[in-house]
Amino acid sequence: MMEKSWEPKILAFLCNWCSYAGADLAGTSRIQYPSNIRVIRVPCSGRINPLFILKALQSGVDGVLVSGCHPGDCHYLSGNYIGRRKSATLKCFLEFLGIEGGRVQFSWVSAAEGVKFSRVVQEVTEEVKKLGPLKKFKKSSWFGVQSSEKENE
Amino acid sequence: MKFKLEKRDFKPFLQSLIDGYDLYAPVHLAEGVPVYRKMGRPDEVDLSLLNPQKSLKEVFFPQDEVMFRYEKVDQETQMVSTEEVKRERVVLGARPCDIEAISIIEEVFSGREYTDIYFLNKRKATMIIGMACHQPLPTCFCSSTGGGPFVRKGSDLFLIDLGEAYLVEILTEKGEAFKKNKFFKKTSAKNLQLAKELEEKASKKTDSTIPVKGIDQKLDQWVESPFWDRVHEKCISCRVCTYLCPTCHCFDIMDEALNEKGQRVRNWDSCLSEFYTLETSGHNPRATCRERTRQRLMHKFNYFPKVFDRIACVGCGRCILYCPVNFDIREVIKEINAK
Amino acid sequence: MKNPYLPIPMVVKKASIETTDRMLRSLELTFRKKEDEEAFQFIPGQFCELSILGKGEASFGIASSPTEKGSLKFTINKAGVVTTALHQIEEGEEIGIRGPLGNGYPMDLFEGKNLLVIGGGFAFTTLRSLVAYLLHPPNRTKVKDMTIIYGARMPGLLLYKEELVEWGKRDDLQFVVTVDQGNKDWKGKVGLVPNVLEEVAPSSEDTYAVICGPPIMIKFTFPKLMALRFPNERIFTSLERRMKCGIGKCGRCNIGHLYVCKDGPVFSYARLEKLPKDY
Amino acid sequence: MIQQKLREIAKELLMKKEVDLIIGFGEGTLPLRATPIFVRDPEEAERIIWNSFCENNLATYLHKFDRFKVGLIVKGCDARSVVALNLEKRFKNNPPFLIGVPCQRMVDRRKVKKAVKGEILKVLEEDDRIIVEGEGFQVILKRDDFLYPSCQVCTHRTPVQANVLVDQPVEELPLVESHPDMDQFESKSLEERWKFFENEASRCIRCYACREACPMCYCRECFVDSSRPKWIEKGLSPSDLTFYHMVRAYHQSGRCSGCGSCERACPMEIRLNYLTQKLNRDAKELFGFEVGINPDGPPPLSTFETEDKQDFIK
Repeated sequence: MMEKSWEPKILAFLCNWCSYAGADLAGTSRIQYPSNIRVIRVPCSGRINPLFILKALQSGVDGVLVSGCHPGDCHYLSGNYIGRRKSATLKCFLEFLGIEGGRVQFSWVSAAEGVKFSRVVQEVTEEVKKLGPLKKFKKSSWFGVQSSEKENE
Repeated sequence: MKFKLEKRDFKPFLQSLIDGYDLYAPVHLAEGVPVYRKMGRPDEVDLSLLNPQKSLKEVFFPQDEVMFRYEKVDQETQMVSTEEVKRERVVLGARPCDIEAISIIEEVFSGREYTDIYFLNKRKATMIIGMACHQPLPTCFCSSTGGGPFVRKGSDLFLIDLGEAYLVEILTEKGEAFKKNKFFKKTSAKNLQLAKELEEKASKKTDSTIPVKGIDQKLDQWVESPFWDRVHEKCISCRVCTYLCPTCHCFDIMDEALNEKGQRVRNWDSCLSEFYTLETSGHNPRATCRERTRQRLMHKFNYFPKVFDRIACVGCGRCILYCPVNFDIREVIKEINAK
Repeated sequence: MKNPYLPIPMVVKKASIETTDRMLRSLELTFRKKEDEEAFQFIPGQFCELSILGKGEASFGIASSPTEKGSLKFTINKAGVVTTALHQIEEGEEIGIRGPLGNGYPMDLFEGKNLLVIGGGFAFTTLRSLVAYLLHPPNRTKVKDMTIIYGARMPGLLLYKEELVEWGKRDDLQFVVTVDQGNKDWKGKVGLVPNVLEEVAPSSEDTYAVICGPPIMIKFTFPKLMALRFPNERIFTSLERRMKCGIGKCGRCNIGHLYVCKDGPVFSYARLEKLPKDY
Repeated sequence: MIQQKLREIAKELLMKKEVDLIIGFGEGTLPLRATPIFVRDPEEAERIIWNSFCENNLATYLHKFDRFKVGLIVKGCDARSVVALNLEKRFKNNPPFLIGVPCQRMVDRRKVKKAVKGEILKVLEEDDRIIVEGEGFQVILKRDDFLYPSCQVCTHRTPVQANVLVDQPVEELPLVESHPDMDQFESKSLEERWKFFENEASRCIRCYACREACPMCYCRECFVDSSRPKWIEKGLSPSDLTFYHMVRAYHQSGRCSGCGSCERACPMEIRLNYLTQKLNRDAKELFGFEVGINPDGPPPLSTFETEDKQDFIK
């Protein structure tokens, strides 16, 4: 029953200069993509503090997509390169801790790649859907539970 | 009134407590870390360790406690307060120092004008079964602060481990509910004698030489002393000592919200945190570690005695044992006394 | 047993921006329940904890006078999470309130004496309560001569502007409003509060002084009061500290063995002198 | 010998006024403990000790004493922390004077306590043995069996950058090949790993001793203390506890010297070291960066190579 009705919530951080424009292009070109994503426009994929991603997961999304300009195309020259390093370490670390890698995804989408944007969102949505709802460390699963009320198990 | 509780009857006795009350007792988590928890089964109770890291105060004043829950429905907000204690409670296996500490917190939380209903409701609904300490640790100095490993004060029932059995003493009216408990048997003169010997032996073991007497008056002159310039040096401003302290009772009040629902929660807080007194304007009355360390020590040994006529330290030694940098409150007391 | 941590519901009747920098906003609140209103008895100088559920609580001095029945007034400086929320709340919405808390001004001591009130900036809130209370017809005789000095950095930052005009017209008190820096529309006094105090030079004889303002103002005004021979025990101030519970339990607002929330916020300098300088 | 040398150097530095104070270790008040001491008077240099219980990373005090010229007694890991802090430009005007001690690896006091029944009252060190005494017992332990996990895997025991070195460099070989907690952890399945991590974090009491003990945690306002934005609640819900530990550890990415101070500081004995060990390994594998070894250049997460790995990016 759960599987049928459940649709993942995916938060997408899109860089202002490329991926956001790419999403826009997808829209104006009437290219379909799943409505599971909620977009937050950021100045640059290098602006993404890993804390944003973790906070999003804690606050109730099932997956996060970070998308920026292709290497070499960054509006700020090197923002996406710096972001790439942060993404790499974060992804490795989360998998190490036991959070499925599919929940945190990264992509390069340029302003001209409306089709690619749609494909990326489809892929990410499919993958997160397969993983099911995120229960680990989601705030709402614990909301209202007090440590003092917990019984020893 | 004294009875004997055979060890073989202990688990059934615990089961009877679990059936009749919410039973709180020390339990091992992992890696030898014990905590007070509500018990589901008798075999979880572990009395082998003297004191869990987190003290008995957790049972009456949990680290995070919901004060009320609310829900917004249209324009109206409905609030549900959570002060009510639904079931009578029993604490088992608490040591005299921790029990004494509860009475210290009670001084603050009862108060003339305002009463802390969350603490007091729990306190009123709880029977305390204290437990004698046979093997005080080298860090224990309860005998210096007016307590002792066999001090019964604050306990409704008191257990002394005699090896084969426990000696049970019923000490209060509340405890008399257990007068006719089927597991309590008649005790013998031999057992009483044995208990007495154990008491003498244990009392010698705790350090009674820490000079806390008169320290409150002495510290009156010390507020601006250069002494504080050095004492704080090794402190790294973590909150271990204050969170593990059985008498520290500071808290923070926060709102946690999720959409239309939410709750007001209080969490333990610590005077050693920089953000404890930081005002929104950016001004901080206790801006450096020096003032914050002074606050912790002065509160225990000077400010508190001024209001309640007793020091806010029971000599449990937790702050010494678990401090990451070996800050030793005994040394500080000695140093103050020596000057 | 009453639960002192539970807020009682109030409704925002009127909200208004006080100053040109839009950082100060006054809220006039009315009680949702009649019994709460009847139980709420306070004296000037006391404070309340205002709470917006989901955001938290913060403490504010009561700016209205006990003689102004039916509602409570608070003036809020926008600074943190709760105050920002209080700036955004709209008329008709609900606010939780706990109080009255703290000791308030020692009205019994002031009785039959002269009173000097010195205020600076937005610390004038509880002083407004005090003044409005004493200017309420039957109360004016409680004290003899009243002198009020109120200063702000700029004319636009003065609180309660309409009332200030009213008070300035009265002949039963000496009322001086001053600004640090005037503008072309400002016809009043220009000068720093300490200097104005020196100029006005009220007699300290049989007089109590109440002073509230930013630390820098207090620092320079205090010596002037000394020069006018005000003894420490006749100078009162209202302290501000970070507070949470407001009832002397949570621990953070202590100055020595006293709690600002429970034993204060109003202290005489004679009392403060004996305490650690933790404020 | 090391101890004597440390005292001499400290005394000389203080006499010549080359430093304002020496931060080193003194006799602790408990068996199995040493305690940080702050020596300003040359005569007091006699209080400095060196033994297997000098477990704290003293570099953490450099922030507290940033207005002083500090002479800091450092082990290999502490020195690497100083280097890492230097990369972050923490000591522009006031670099500490490092008195380096090639480290003999530190003894895990909890391990010793657990191995011995009864209260330990006295501890002696003799070559590779620790002699533990209590009421009516004496136990001799093999030192190498009671080392901190972070010390067992340490490959940089000799301070890499020190103004003086009090002894000959030691041979840089790990005692064991890989971190015991790491091995155990990595052999688990995804779900088991989360369960383990969550279970460890569940003991947390939010005392932040791990944070305060760490020299790399020097933010003016930590994300846990920030109210705008409020990243995290202050209670003990498993969600917040895991969140805290994830972020605290991740903030060490490319910055952790692996000293293990966080784990030692924890009163609830939460295992933390494996988290940063993992991050260190990643920094090495992904960017060829080893904390404290590369004395120049920006920290790995403040820079990039155009050729960095990106096979995970769509």
